[in-house]
Amino acid sequence: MAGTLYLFAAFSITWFIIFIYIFSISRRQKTLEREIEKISRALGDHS
Amino acid sequence: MTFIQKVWAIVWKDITSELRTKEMLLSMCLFSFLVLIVFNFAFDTGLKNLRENISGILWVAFIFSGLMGLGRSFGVERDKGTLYGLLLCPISPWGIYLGKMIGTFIFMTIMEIFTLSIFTVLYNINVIPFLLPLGLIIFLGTLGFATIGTVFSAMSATTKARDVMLSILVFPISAPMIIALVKATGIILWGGAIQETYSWLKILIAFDLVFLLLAYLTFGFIIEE
Amino acid sequence: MAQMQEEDNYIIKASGLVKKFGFKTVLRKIDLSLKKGDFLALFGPNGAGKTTLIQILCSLMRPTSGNVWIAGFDAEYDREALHKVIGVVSHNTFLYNNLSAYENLKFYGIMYRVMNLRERIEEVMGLVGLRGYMNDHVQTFSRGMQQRLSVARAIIHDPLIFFLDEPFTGLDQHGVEDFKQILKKFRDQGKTIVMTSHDLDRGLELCTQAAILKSGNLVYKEDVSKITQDDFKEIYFKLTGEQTLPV
Amino acid sequence: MTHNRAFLKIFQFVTFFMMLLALYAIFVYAPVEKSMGIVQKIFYLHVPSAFLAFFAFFITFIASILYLYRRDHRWDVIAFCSAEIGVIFCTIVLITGPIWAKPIWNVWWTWDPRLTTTLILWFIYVVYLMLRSVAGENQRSNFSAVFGILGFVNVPITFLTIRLWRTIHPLVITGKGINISTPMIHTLIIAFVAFCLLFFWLLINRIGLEKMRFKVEEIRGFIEDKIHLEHEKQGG
Repeated sequence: MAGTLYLFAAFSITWFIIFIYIFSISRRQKTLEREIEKISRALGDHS
Repeated sequence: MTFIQKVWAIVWKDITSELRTKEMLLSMCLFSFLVLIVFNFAFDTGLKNLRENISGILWVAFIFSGLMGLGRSFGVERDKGTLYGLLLCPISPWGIYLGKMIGTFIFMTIMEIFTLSIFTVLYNINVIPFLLPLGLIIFLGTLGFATIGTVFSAMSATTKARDVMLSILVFPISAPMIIALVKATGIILWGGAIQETYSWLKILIAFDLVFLLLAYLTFGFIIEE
Repeated sequence: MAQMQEEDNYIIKASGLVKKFGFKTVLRKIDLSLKKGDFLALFGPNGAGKTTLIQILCSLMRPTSGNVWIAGFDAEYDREALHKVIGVVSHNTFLYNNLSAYENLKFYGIMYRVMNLRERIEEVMGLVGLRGYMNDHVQTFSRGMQQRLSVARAIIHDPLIFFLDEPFTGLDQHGVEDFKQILKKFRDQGKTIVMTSHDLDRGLELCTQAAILKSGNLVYKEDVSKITQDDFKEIYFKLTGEQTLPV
Repeated sequence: MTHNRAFLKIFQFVTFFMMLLALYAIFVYAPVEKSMGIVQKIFYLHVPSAFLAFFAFFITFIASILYLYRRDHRWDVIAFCSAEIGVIFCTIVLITGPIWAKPIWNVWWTWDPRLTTTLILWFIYVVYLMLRSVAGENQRSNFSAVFGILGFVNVPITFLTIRLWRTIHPLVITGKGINISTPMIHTLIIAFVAFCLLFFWLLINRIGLEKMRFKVEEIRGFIEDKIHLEHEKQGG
């Protein structure tokens, strides 16, 4: 039974780390996309 | 031969400059002295197993005070603005590296001689009979430490949080060297023959050569802006 | 082919110099060529990129793109040879405080492989008027004396080309006059000089060419003989948008 | 552009599918190992992660050399992104290892050569990432490339030294030398492929992100330039 607990801990921590990383990448990507949008809108207004 | 003259000029000006104030040498020696004392409190001297830790204590003292010297090697040049003067000289980056490295090596050696004599008295270990093998190990260790340390000193001199950066750059890379040094020194202080340390000495020599070669190849990239 | 021959006459030639720090552009496509004996004064407001330009010209810094040739040496590949023919004076003296004046010059003399070093040191110390201070430590020197010693350091190997980055900074009136005398001597000897300065009056007095650097662009370059000082000042204010003389 | 997007979508789907397949293989297909029990299944996470961490640092090493040789900032970006993902996988190795070791060896940690080397490896690349954040923009790429090279060359020396220092722990040999059955090998291969796909998917995305950041900064610099020039015109 203890074995299952260890197994569960190992898998959940691994997936947790990977998902946090993927999440951080996608969040940064979103921020940049928003920025690009802002810039292109500003340029559109300008011209 | 002019190359050697130029390298020697860098060493000479570092040493002359340091001997005028003795700031760095004094603080290095004092610091290693303190490390010896603190470890004496930390590991009770009365205990029999002290001998096992003793080579570790010695190298902690050497390396920590060596770091002080390293930090100043390029740090001072940077602060006083003489670094550009040095870089403007018609000498290859490798020459600047060698000059700085030899200077650090000499300062560390002076500090180590001082520390070793204090160590003999405080820890009641007569190092005289082992002086030759011990000297060889310390030479190789100091050379390796100065080799990688000078590279990282030049790197950290331009970064933020200079001193912290220097130690965290140096320690992971010098891990194998530290293990080999502590082990080899332990064997010698235990009264072992030099033959027993051969495998460690091989690692030390390999470490020194590999990193000297890498420093030769990469130092130019570190000092260019 | 004609262009090649023309190039040969230039002792300093920089083409298409661009320097970026990260994404911040400091120099934008700068072309600069100087003939032997030219004395160029570079003016410009703070942050225009004067120091960066000088640092790239004396190959202390690598340009993001573009090339520099000094006296025929490519700054990227012949750094050592290039460093032998240039002397640099900046507001930073490059002197070691704990060493004496003589020891400082000796150090640099060895680095530049100067022959008959002892006599040469005495000569340059006389030139900058410090002959009596040979064995004094640099830290006891006043700012003006340090700057003079810095000049002595820069000329120890008798360079062909001088780069001067704000050389007047921290000098007193007397020091400035002496320094101008030294510069005049170099100019008359036919050395090539590039100087950056804040100070329009002092700069214009000596130079043969004047240029204005504005936010990384070389916006103006002209022979001094073709323009009066007042006209130049007017142009300077117009181009840089500054209201007063820079301090 | 659209071609790339489509490729990425397919790649993402395949990765996801392989991950699910790997999970199925690990929990359903692979039998429970006799001597260690169910804990042995951590092995399927641990080994591919260890390999990929090492592989990632190797990429950093090669890209660093190429950067210094070619001075093309794309190599620098690859070195950086690979090091970051390597640290992620190395962290997974260092966490799953002790979790496996505790029930099997009854200790969380031993100073076995493999373990110690991995720990030092992790440190080196954490320092690598730190160096990038503190170094000036002008020198960041050069510094990190040099450190990436020194750090990687250091790894075999460290391993040899520590092996000499701590003779190989007998438990590791029993741990590695278990008689692996065919379904276990199949599972390991599937997990391996899945993790490799995950790694490359992360790497592509991370590099894409870095490129995008470059683009945005470039545009920003360009606009600032324009504003500057316009201002200049008005001034003059």
